[in-house]
Amino acid sequence: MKKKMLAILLGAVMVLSLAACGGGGGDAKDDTKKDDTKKEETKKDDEGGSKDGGYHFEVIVKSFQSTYWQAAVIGIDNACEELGVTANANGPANESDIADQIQMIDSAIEKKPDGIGLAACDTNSVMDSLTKAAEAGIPVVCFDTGIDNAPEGSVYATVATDNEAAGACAAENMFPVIEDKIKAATVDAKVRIGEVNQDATGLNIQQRGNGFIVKMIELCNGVDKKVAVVGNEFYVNAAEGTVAESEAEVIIEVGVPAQTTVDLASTEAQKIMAKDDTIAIWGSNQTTAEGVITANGTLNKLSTDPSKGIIGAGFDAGTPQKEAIKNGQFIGSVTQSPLMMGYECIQTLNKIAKGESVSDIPMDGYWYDMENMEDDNIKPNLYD
Amino acid sequence: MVKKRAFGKLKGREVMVLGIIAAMIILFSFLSPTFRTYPTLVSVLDNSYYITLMALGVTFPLITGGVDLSIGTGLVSYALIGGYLIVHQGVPVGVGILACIGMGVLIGVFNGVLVAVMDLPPFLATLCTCMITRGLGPALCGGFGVSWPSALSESGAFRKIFKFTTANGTVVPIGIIFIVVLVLIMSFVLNHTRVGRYTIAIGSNKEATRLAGVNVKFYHMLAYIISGLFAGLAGVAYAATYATIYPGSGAGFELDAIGGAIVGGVSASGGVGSIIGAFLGVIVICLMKVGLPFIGLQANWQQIFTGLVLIAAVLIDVVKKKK
Amino acid sequence: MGEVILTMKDIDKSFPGVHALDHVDLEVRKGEVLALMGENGAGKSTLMKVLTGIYKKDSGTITYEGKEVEFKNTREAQDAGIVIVHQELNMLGHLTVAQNLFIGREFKKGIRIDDKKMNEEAKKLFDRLNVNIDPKETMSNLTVGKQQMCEIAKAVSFDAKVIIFDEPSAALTESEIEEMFKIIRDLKKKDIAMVYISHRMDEIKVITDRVTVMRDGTYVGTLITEECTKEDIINMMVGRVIYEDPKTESAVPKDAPVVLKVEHLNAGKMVQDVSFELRKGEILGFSGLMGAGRTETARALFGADPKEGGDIYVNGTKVTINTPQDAVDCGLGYLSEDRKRYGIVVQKTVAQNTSMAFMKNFMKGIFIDKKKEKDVAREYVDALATKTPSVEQLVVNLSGGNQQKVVVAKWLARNSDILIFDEPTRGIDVGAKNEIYKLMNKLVAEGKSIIMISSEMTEILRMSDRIVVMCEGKKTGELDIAEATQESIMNLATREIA
Amino acid sequence: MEKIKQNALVQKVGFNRIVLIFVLLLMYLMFGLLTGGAFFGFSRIANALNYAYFLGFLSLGVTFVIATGGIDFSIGPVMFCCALVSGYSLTMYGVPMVISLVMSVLIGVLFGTFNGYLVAYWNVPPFIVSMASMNIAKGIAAVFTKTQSVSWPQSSTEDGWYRNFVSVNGFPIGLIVFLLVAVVCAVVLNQTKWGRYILCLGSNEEAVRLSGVNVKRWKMLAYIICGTLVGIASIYFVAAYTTVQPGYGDQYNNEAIAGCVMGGTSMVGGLASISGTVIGVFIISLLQQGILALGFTKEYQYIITGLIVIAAVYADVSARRRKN
Repeated sequence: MKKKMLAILLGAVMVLSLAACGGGGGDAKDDTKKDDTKKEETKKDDEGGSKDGGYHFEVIVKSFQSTYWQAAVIGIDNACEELGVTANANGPANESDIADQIQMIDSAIEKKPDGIGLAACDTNSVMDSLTKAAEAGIPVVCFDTGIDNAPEGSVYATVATDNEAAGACAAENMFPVIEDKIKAATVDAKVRIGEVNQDATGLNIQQRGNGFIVKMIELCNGVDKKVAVVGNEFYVNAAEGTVAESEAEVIIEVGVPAQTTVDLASTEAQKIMAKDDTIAIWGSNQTTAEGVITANGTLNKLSTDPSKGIIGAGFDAGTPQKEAIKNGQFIGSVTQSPLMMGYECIQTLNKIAKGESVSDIPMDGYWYDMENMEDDNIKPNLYD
Repeated sequence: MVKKRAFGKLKGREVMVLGIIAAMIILFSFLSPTFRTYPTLVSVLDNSYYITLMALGVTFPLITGGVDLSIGTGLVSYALIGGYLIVHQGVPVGVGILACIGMGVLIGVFNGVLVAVMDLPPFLATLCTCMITRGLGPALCGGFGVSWPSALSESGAFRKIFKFTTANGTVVPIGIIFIVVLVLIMSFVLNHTRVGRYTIAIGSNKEATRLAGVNVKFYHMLAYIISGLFAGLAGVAYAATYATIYPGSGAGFELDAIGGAIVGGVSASGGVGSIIGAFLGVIVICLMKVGLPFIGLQANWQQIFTGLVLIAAVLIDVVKKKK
Repeated sequence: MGEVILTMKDIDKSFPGVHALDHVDLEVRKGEVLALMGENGAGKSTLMKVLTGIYKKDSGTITYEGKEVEFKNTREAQDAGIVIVHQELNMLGHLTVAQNLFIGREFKKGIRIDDKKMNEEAKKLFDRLNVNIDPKETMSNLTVGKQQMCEIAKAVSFDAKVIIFDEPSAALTESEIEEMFKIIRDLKKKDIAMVYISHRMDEIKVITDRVTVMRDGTYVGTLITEECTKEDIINMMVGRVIYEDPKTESAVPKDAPVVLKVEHLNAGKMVQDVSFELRKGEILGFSGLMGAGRTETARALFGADPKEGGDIYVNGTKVTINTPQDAVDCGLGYLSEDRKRYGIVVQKTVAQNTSMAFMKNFMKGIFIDKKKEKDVAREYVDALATKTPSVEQLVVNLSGGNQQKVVVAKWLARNSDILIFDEPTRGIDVGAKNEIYKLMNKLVAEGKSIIMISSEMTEILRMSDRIVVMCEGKKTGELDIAEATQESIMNLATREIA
Repeated sequence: MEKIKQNALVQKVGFNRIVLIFVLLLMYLMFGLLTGGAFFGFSRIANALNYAYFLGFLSLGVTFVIATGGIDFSIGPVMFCCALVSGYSLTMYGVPMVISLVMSVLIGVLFGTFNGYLVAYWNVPPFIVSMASMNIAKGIAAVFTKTQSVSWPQSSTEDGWYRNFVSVNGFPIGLIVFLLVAVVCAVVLNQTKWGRYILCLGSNEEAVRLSGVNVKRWKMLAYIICGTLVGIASIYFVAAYTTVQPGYGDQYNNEAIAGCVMGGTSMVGGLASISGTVIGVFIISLLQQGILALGFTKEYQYIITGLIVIAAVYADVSARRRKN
């Protein structure tokens, strides 16, 4: 009897849940289509017959977590609409779900698309999958994150931000504001610059964090100040041209939360901002920048005026950061162009599919602040 | 007896946890000058709101001898849905908040049905709900993160429930008042109403409670509904404290809350526990979360310490029982 | 004799595969105590469960106070005035006495529970029943006897017209039973009808007015207690005479070697300075009231609970026993009173339970020799006459007596020479009891030695060669069976209390 | 139905397992049809398998713990901790590959011993121990690696031979290893003293103790076996996915426990089936692959897995209730 029960129940549930998956999933697919690929559909109806149309690409992003990727998907849609191609975007639930992403890539290869656009969560773990893609003859275009040492013939082009330059860009724009304070610093009256970095995991994230530190050291050395880097050991070890903490006039403190969540990031930010000698702080991605803003909710120390408080800056966009800039908590932030990267990714894929030759497209990080936020070349990249 | 009178209605365990809290504050203040400032206090509180709310709720299933593992991923999921309605569907903030709490209650009912009516082991049942809620929020909202309206915007007034900034920039953590009121209410519910009485009774001896003519299924279910309700409230608190809700996060939040409750003397085998204790336990966890970085330890040490403290808290009980 | 308050007529109830109640009749009158007797499985509890709405009857009628009734659950029965005092204590250890008494029907002030009033009411109730219990005490801090009193008080507090006692004395000391009887007599005067389910013949004779006997789900008959003898009742229960007289002299020769010597054993309050000897081929009875420390002594001896001091000699050699493992290595075996909790692994087979204490003997290299396991188990099934379809039967499906035999087999398979039987026949029906007695006699005849803990005076007097009596954790005396009488044992068992 | 159950072969294999296999095939067929046949290819199966091994080892491990009536949901983070600490030693301190692999397993054993010791000798509830060691594992991993992710060597490099554990030129070595280990687990659980005691104490610990068995040791052993398998799982994880990040790994707890429970291992202890766990794991990973192939996001997999496990547990619970 027991077993009969089990049999019937299990069987029924499998069937039901699969049916639900089919049905419910269908709804969801409709939803995503409505959101993401509606235009693509209509476009296809209009120009279905156009010669260069009809390709299908699979795009795999790092996750759908942050609105950053929302912007990228819009860019992808725009390109699809223009070119009359279709693209299906998918991504793991979390930027850390490396394993899930690899399964998605393999799954995408199985579907034999005309090309794959990839923003890899982790550059090393995708190697085998890239080899598979190369063997299957499916071109891959990397966007957002470049992959060094990719297997021969797999990655055709890379559309990515130079993260080192983007990090340096933040340092360059921050330095003039706090220059006076740095100049006034002595060994006995040190000043502290904080950096809250997302976990020191991905190569691009490390590059970004280091880019800031290297540039800042360079600028400080330029005004004859010695710098020490403290905090997370990875960045401490990676930094060159530094001195011991006791000898330095300027300290760069790097905080890395145990996980990239807003609550942990804000704790790290609080720790740094609570110190009296802190003059500036930078959040290296959307989450950590929001962590800085959250911390300020309690401390109320951020200001655009160095004499009144701590100078804050961020990275990427999103509503909280845009508002922080508008109401004078952040002096500015660095944005990448997720929208353009998504757009260029599809453009490149399309060119490859048509047999045209392609090359890497480096994307810039743009500094934006209250003044240029509404500018035409900036505004589209400032997603909510 | 003297001790009892001195601390009013507090039990031995609660006094002990209070002592630990005091010791921790003294230690942290001693080691880090920046710790002993007003803003730090506020930030400890800021970090504690959503965990406390979860702990208040999850104490009920714990006392029935069960557990609710779905609250962590649940709260993110509810906040996501609430935020989605506000930001993308344009509903008023109040409705969004209600939706957030309502989702919590709904999942609470679901858990309750699984555990009380279908008689599934609570651990496994809520583990499944944990998976379901993890998928539910992103599935309903298209998988993107959502930022609830900020404190400065017009519709961001709800954030002021927890934190109020005066004209001269001083931050008043009025959320603590809100929390204390809830602690008192739930303490009353647990100790002086039927709901609480039967919750303890179920944790003590479910069969006997049933034979006493109590509608055990209903009250057992209610424990999970309370847990769900507070997970919903915690969702609002989380949304009010932090800028953006990211889907896929939330796993592990429940451990802070359950861990706090257990440090505060709630028994993992049911029947024993107090709301005040759970609240104090959460403060210990949050102090560690916020305090350890201040004394110069890397963020990750906090996790190791949390683990050790948890074991220590339970070992105290085990050793006491052996005597 | 009062008027009839409750009549059950032609009650029929079947479970899948079992005809539990076959047209049973029962009649209860106001102001009387009706004994309901029968072997385990005779259907007493099922009948009471049908009455109080836990089970739904298949056919038949229940007439209560002149009206036909059918209760849907215990709550409805309670409200109508029919209350059960359960065999297993239904207490909520974490709540206070008063909270337990009024669980499910708390006094309220608005939404707030009025604990103050509950305490007062509980106090009044206890005063009325003449028991001394603090309503504010946490339930788990009370002795088992006091907890049982609370159960009775709770039943009384329902303004019950019919109270059913389901083996209420199982866990009580003599003095507590006396106290309970006082309450029952009080209740009788108040015209309350009571049904008293018990296996203890002595109590039945003392407290009840009539005896209704059931057998195999059928109604056998009703006797007036005063007019019948124990033998009459037992005959009705089993259909044959099995009552045996006490042993009159020890079967063990005076010079039999001492196999176990315990000196100055100490373990907490319940075991204080206990010393005794056990000879080869002897059954050493441990008598005393509930809570005298007999089980605790056995558990401490066996290493199941920590001990504070004492020397143990097995066959003349001093041994250290700190864990059950040590004890087993010394040739001891322990058969617990609570088989399901401490004796057997119910979800495993007879063979697996038999081999459990001596896996070493059933290994072929690193693998379990399942064939040998089954063969050995089968041997013991035959030797002990265990009723089981096969050795691969799950133990959960066996009856209490047969489960006990599986535990015995486990120790025999381990070659244990010293067996501690803790309440060997508790919860076992009369027929199976006899088999266990026979088995014990056979074991000692084969040269094993047995320590038997028992609360049943007749069992002690019938089986033991020598009797150790304990009271409040201390050994108060040792009697040879030739000189032991119920009175002399009881004197020793209550020595400390006076 | 009754007749089928009486069949000697069916009895030998176990009816539950036949049902599970049937379910597995049904799902496979269904996904195959829903994806228009794309799901049927060999490479798809090989893919699915490569990613399933680590989950399989986790599930096998946790089966032992659940058999004792306990639970261990630190397995995911501990697996990451193994891979991170040994991987960091490999890449940063130049520890040889072989030693790193051994280290992975050893760290797993260490955590298993820690968990088992606390549960068995100190009577700390398994639930709490899991919570604690989950935090500790994450913390240690992050502190040791300075919060960096660790990438194990690529297959093309000299040290890449460890990936042969998964497959050599498409030949699924991993499957053979996994099934071998599963067979060993099944033998240990059903044919040896270890397994007998683990199962018995899951059913009634006190009775086993009073039979003179050192229950603490055997209980701890179950956790150690689990830890060992978690260590092996960590190798299979990096061999399939290369990179591990500190601070994560929780999500695999649920999947591993789900696979184990779905296979018929009872949460109250005493009943465990290795073959059931193996099939359970395949069902879980088939589901994962199928949902991906249908183009749905991970969220749906979470939801469906949750629902299916609820159904499986409910079937188990209601069957047992019927019996009593």
